[in-house]
Amino acid sequence: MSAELESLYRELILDHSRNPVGKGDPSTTAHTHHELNPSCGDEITMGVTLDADGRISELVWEGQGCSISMASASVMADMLAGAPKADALERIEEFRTMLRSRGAGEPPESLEDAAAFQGVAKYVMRIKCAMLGWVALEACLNQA
Amino acid sequence: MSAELESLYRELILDHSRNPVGKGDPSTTAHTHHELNPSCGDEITMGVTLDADGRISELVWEGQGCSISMASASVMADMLAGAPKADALERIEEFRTMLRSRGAGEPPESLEDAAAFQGVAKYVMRIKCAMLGWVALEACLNQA
Amino acid sequence: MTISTADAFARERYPYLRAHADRVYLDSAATSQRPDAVLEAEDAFARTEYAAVHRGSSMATGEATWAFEGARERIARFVGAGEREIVFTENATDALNVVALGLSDASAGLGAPELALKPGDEIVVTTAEHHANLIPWQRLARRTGAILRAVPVDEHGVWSVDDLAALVSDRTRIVAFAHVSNVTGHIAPVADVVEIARSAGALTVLDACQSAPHLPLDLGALGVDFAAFSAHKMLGPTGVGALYGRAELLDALPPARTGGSTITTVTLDDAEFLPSPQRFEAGTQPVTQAVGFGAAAEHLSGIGMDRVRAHEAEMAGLLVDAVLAVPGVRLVGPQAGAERAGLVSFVVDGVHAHDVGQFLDDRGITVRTGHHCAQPLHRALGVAATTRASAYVYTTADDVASFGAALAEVRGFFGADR
Amino acid sequence: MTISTADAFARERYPYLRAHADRVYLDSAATSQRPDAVLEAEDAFARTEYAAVHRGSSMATGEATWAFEGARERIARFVGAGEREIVFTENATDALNVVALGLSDASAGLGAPELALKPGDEIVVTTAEHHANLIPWQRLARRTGAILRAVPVDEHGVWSVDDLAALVSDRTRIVAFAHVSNVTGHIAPVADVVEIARSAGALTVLDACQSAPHLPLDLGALGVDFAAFSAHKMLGPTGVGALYGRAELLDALPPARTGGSTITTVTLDDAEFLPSPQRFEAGTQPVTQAVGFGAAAEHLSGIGMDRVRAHEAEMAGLLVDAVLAVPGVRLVGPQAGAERAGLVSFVVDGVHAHDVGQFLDDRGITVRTGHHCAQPLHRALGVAATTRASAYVYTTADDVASFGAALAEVRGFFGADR
Ligand SMILES: Cc1ncc(COP(=O)(O)O)c(C=O)c1O
Ligand SMILES: Cc1ncc(COP(=O)(O)O)c(C=O)c1O
Repeated sequence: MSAELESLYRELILDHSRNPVGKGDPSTTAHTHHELNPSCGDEITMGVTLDADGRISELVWEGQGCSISMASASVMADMLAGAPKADALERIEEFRTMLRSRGAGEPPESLEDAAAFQGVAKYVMRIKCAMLGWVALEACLNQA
Repeated sequence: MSAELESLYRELILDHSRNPVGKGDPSTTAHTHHELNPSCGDEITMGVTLDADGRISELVWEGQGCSISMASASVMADMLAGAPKADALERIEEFRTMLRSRGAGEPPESLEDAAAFQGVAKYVMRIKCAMLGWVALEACLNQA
Repeated sequence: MTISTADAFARERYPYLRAHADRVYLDSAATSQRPDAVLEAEDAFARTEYAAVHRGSSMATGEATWAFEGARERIARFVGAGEREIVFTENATDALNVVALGLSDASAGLGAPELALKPGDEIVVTTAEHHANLIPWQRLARRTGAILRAVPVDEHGVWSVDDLAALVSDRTRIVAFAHVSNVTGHIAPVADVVEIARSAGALTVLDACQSAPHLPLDLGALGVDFAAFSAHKMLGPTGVGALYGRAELLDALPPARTGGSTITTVTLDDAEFLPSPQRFEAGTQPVTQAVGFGAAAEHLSGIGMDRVRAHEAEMAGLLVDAVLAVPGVRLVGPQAGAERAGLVSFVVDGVHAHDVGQFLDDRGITVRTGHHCAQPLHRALGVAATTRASAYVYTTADDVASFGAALAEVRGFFGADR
Repeated sequence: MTISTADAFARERYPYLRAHADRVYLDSAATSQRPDAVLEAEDAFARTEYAAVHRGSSMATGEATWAFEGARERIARFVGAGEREIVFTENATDALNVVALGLSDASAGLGAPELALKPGDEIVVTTAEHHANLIPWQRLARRTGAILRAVPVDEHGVWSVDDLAALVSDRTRIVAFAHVSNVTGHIAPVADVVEIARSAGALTVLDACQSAPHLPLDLGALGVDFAAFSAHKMLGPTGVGALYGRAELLDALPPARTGGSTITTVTLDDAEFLPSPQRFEAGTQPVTQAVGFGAAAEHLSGIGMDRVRAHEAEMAGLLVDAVLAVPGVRLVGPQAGAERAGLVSFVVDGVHAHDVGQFLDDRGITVRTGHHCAQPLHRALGVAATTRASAYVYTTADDVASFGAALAEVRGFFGADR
């Protein structure tokens, strides 16, 4: 296995893809959004509820897709459940910037485990996979 | 003036273009046909009457176009007025073959003055000019 | 000019393959790499002969027009068509749209009333079609009130001529189908379909994208009414494809795309169109690309399409063996022993196609993953995406062996074998 | 990267001009010759990076997609557009058809009802339009019952903004016009037309074929709704052009041509389309050509469009002088002293344009003869055909001098001076 492949499929990512966090039925949440990756047919439905203070009180998703898309949604759910809306939107933007970097620079520490996806930035065709859940969450938050 | 240009614009051709033979009003003939060169807008209306023996008893045309198209119609009118239909169709075919030759081979003697247009064969974009009147005559004869 | 066996199938004749000597390119069904001969033909034309074609009267235009029309002649000969029966398009998708949009215009009263569709008329496609041979017909149906019917596929994604026959009736106006499926590799019984369509009075539209590059093809003899194929899948450049149509149909079909070079007389109110092919080639044609396309057809003729097919049949056998050798991998399309084109699509249990592709890519093997522009087929197969490995003249047994070895490791890497 | 003056305008940088060192190429308004830089960019891409784009997930696809989208970005920057506002098409003609056919589909209920035309609506064009910006509107009018109106031209073939304003009313839905006429060289007052159209609530469609290659162009600042141009007229390859459209319009416009790569979800019955630009780029894109197009835009940016315009304004002056110096030659378009693009069309008394062109060709000068795809304009001028000489970055004062010297002999040769 090459170093590139190893950095793309870190143990953390493979673990999350096998045992995803936040999987559940989004139909009971306040805001839901369905997102599709047209190039492969992968899809995700994200569900979010905010509490009175604008924090994410509930974050569940269902979907099917490759290990990158599923692990990415899982890491995100792990990290952003309970976060204030504004913080979540910031993290999404940071995640997007990291993926568009073509691998240059260091991801900010605020991305925590999500920094593991930096390896994706070198694979232009996989960026959409890694973004799938994040874009869906962004759409939910923008509704809220 | 180059040898090529000289062989394209033979004196005979320039003479015919200045003093065309067969110009007249085709509307009184038995068969008429209008032909257009879409790449330049040149056009000709050919008019033909056949006698009881199938000879071209009348051949008149009107049109506007470049010296090649006008001279070619004129030489044709000069040569084929009075000719039997079958002979005229043969000459048209010979003329077409000569123009498609890219300049290889000798034109048949039966083409008489029309052989002067052999120089056109080297100029692919002018072949339609030289054929204009001949195609119109062919259409008239095929109606008859 | 016949090309020697050594040269015909030599990787060394392909700049891209030379530049990536350590990689295995198994994505020729998506797009092919060009041999030196084709790249050089294009380049020489661009550098010394290039000019506008079919416009004006200059020598430069004459030379370029001669090269452009010479390319058309070569391509016509290559697929058994008359010269006036080959229209240059942007790609095969465009060619299929020229037909569907032309029939729309006929139905809207813009010419060729005999080709008009009316509400209740039917269009038959198969469930295995590429989107390029499906969506244009959906849109034609929407515009005219016609009904689209799809021949079903079995669990391997293959349709049967009996099921097709059962769908065709005297309401059927068009039967559109792929000669070779880009996902399953299934080869359609074209002659049977033509006979069924003909006796129902329907037109046939053949998507020849995956056959023109790979099989000996004689469109005239097959008797289809229209066909479409792309240069970039047959050793030629992107930016050009071809529509084949029987001359009398092409002369009647209204041109959907209009503009310069297509007309006889234009007034402010109206335009009259030239016969085929000019009526469809609006604007400045993909001239350099057509010259490259002609060179590609000439190159394939030089190899000989029988030899191409034999080589690929061999590769198909090796690909099928490689896939079936790996436990937990499901082969799509005709099963072992059955005839198929030189490609295999498959599903790896427990591993998403993107991950399969990524792993193979890391091993230096380029394959294609996704729905391959055939979502209805994938829905019928019960998967969102498959992985496809496809061969061409430059594919070797070693390439397939590398592919097989890498594929054997995929499930282990992703822990799907546990 | 700025290109030095010596290099910017050097014939030696153009393989075609090197190969024909004894010829003068004055047909750039029909199509331009490519510099080494562009040919090499295309060739390098074809030889080492070529793969299908926007399909599958392989590294090869990733690299090619990056190159393809990079080209789009360059072109967008070059004309003052957003990236999503540039759609790759086969040529400019195709781009204009994408708009006209999209509006047809909107009118037929296939999406974007706000863009639908109905009987009695009006489309305004000018009498000077190229067929590519006329016939698609005629067909749209035929399909929808809309009425086509044409702004008249004066005896030189030039239209006025007052005459245009007089034709535009609240029934006008579209105003389609060329930025620069390919016959007269007249430069349209785009800002004025946009204002007139806007206050009537009409969309503007700019045919930028003869402006994008020759003038600094900022489509966003001009405020037009759509625009079209072709790579082959701006140092790029054939086989690719661009449609510009304001993002919200492009996202709404139904795609006329459908197929792979344009969709989100496809069922047997229906298809949903991606936003712009993907919704319009059906099938395998002209990938290599787009890369060449991007290189051409980069090359022109390197020269600087102000410098290009200044050079051509100079050539325009010389061309006008050359034509006016010959007795019995009538200049079409803006007369001496008035602003014009770097081209001249003219009529030689007593000598047909084909014969003029042939004579000049024999003297090694390539010009264009005919109606230049503008029959209604020629009808208004009272001639079937004109001769046109057009300049570009590689045109020199010596070229124009050779042209002038040869032109002076034409009437004598054909005996028209007697
Ligand atoms: C003003 C104008 N419009 C449209 C076109 C058509 O461009 P293309 O042939 O590249 O589609 C041309 C060039 O022929 C032109 O000069
Ligand atoms: C079966 C089939 N039909 C149609 C197409 C579309 O061809 P193109 O993208 O060249 O238009 C393809 C290739 O993608 C194909 O494989």
